[in-house]
Amino acid sequence: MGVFFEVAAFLAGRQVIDVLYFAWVRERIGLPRERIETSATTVAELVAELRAREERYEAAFADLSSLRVALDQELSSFDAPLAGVREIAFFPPMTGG
Amino acid sequence: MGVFFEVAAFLAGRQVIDVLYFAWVRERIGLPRERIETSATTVAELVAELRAREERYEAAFADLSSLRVALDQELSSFDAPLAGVREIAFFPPMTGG
Amino acid sequence: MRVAVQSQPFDVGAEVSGFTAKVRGAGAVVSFTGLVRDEGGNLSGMEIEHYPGMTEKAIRGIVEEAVSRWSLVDALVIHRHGKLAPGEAIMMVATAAPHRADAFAAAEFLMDYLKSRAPFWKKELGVGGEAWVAAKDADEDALKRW
Amino acid sequence: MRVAVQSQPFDVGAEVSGFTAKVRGAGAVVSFTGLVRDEGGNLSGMEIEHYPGMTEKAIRGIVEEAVSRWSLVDALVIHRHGKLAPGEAIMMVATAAPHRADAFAAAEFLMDYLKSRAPFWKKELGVGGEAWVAAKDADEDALKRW
Repeated sequence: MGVFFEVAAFLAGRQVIDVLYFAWVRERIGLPRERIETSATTVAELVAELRAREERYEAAFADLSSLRVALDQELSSFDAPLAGVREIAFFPPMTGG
Repeated sequence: MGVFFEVAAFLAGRQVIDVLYFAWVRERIGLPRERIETSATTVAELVAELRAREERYEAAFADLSSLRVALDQELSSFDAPLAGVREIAFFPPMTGG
Repeated sequence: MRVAVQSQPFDVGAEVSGFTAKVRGAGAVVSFTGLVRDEGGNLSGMEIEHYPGMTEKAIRGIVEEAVSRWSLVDALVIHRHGKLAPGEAIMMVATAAPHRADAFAAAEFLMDYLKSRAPFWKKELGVGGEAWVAAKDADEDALKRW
Repeated sequence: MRVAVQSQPFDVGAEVSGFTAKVRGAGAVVSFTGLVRDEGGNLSGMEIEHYPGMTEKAIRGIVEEAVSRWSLVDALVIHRHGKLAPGEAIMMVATAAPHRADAFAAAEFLMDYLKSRAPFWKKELGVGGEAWVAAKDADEDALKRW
């Protein structure tokens, strides 16, 4: 996709974001990461956009209370703005330790 | 001293006890243990008897709140009875760990 | 303050020895090790997924928070990812402090936060199939005491 | 449930390894090690007196109490007596449990009770002389939480 793609998206009022999925979110969607172009301004808007795409996204995002989100590798919330964000990750509550 | 000594003490209404001292109690009294014959019926009575003996005992037992006592290797209290006790130990509050 | 996120096994005893040997001035060292349970033979192993890039950053943030709250001489976190067999060490933390209360509190704090705030996900590989480990309410509640 | 009271040094890492290797079914192992501090170079060592006979009995009683309160797979206590140099391990406890809360609580309980209820007395050997370590009110107070 590269720089040309990103510049074109920016000029169209859209942004390019790397979207990462982990654990059962990754399994339901069927891929670990994808690059998408979006005009969503918040995480919630991006989620709505993804859910409208295909059944597997609808299945993954059906219950937001069982999901966590990180923006550029920092835990965040679903009402956070997306401006300037390069990488967003969706995953279930963490179970380390 | 042996069995004869103990039997004689018992017949006289007295008992023979091993008295042990640890840490600064041992240092003040100047010996780690001694066997004594006593007619004291409680720890407190035994302490009074010892304090009356010599200055070094008086120095060791001056402040009972800074002392602990064990009867037959179990922590006890100064008002505990001595009947049947074979070994009594006096020491400062413990500082293990 | 060493943080290691790795797929390779580690030697708990050697890590505790090495950590303890270099904590000049500490009077107390606490270590915690998390092991893969075998659940009475029903578990054949565990697979741990993580978020490369975010994981070390998140753990470093948790360690820095511990250092700011307690008087620590040193701290160590090692966490594995990938496949593990029953009995293997999943992770460990170690803390060193002048006094025991700080070493214990910091180790428990690190564990509580690693459990719920570092991006790891455990999947149990069982005799009857595999299943993602669900987060426990108790683990989230444990954060409230700090 | 091993209890050792000894004058010989012990290898903390080897003890943690050995303990961890044989705790089948445990998910959590906690260890605590107490070290002789050097107090900024003012301490040349420590001498620990104990009450032979009562010491092991008292420690066993404390371990049994811990076993009755928490779900433990195993516990270990090693405590030295005699002369120790700065940096040397004075003692250690280790606990193993299915879950971390029990392992941590039992280790802290063992430490609190060993500190104030096992018949050991520490004497600091300093540059300017020697002095018996005084018991701290905080250590006695620590018992009240259990």
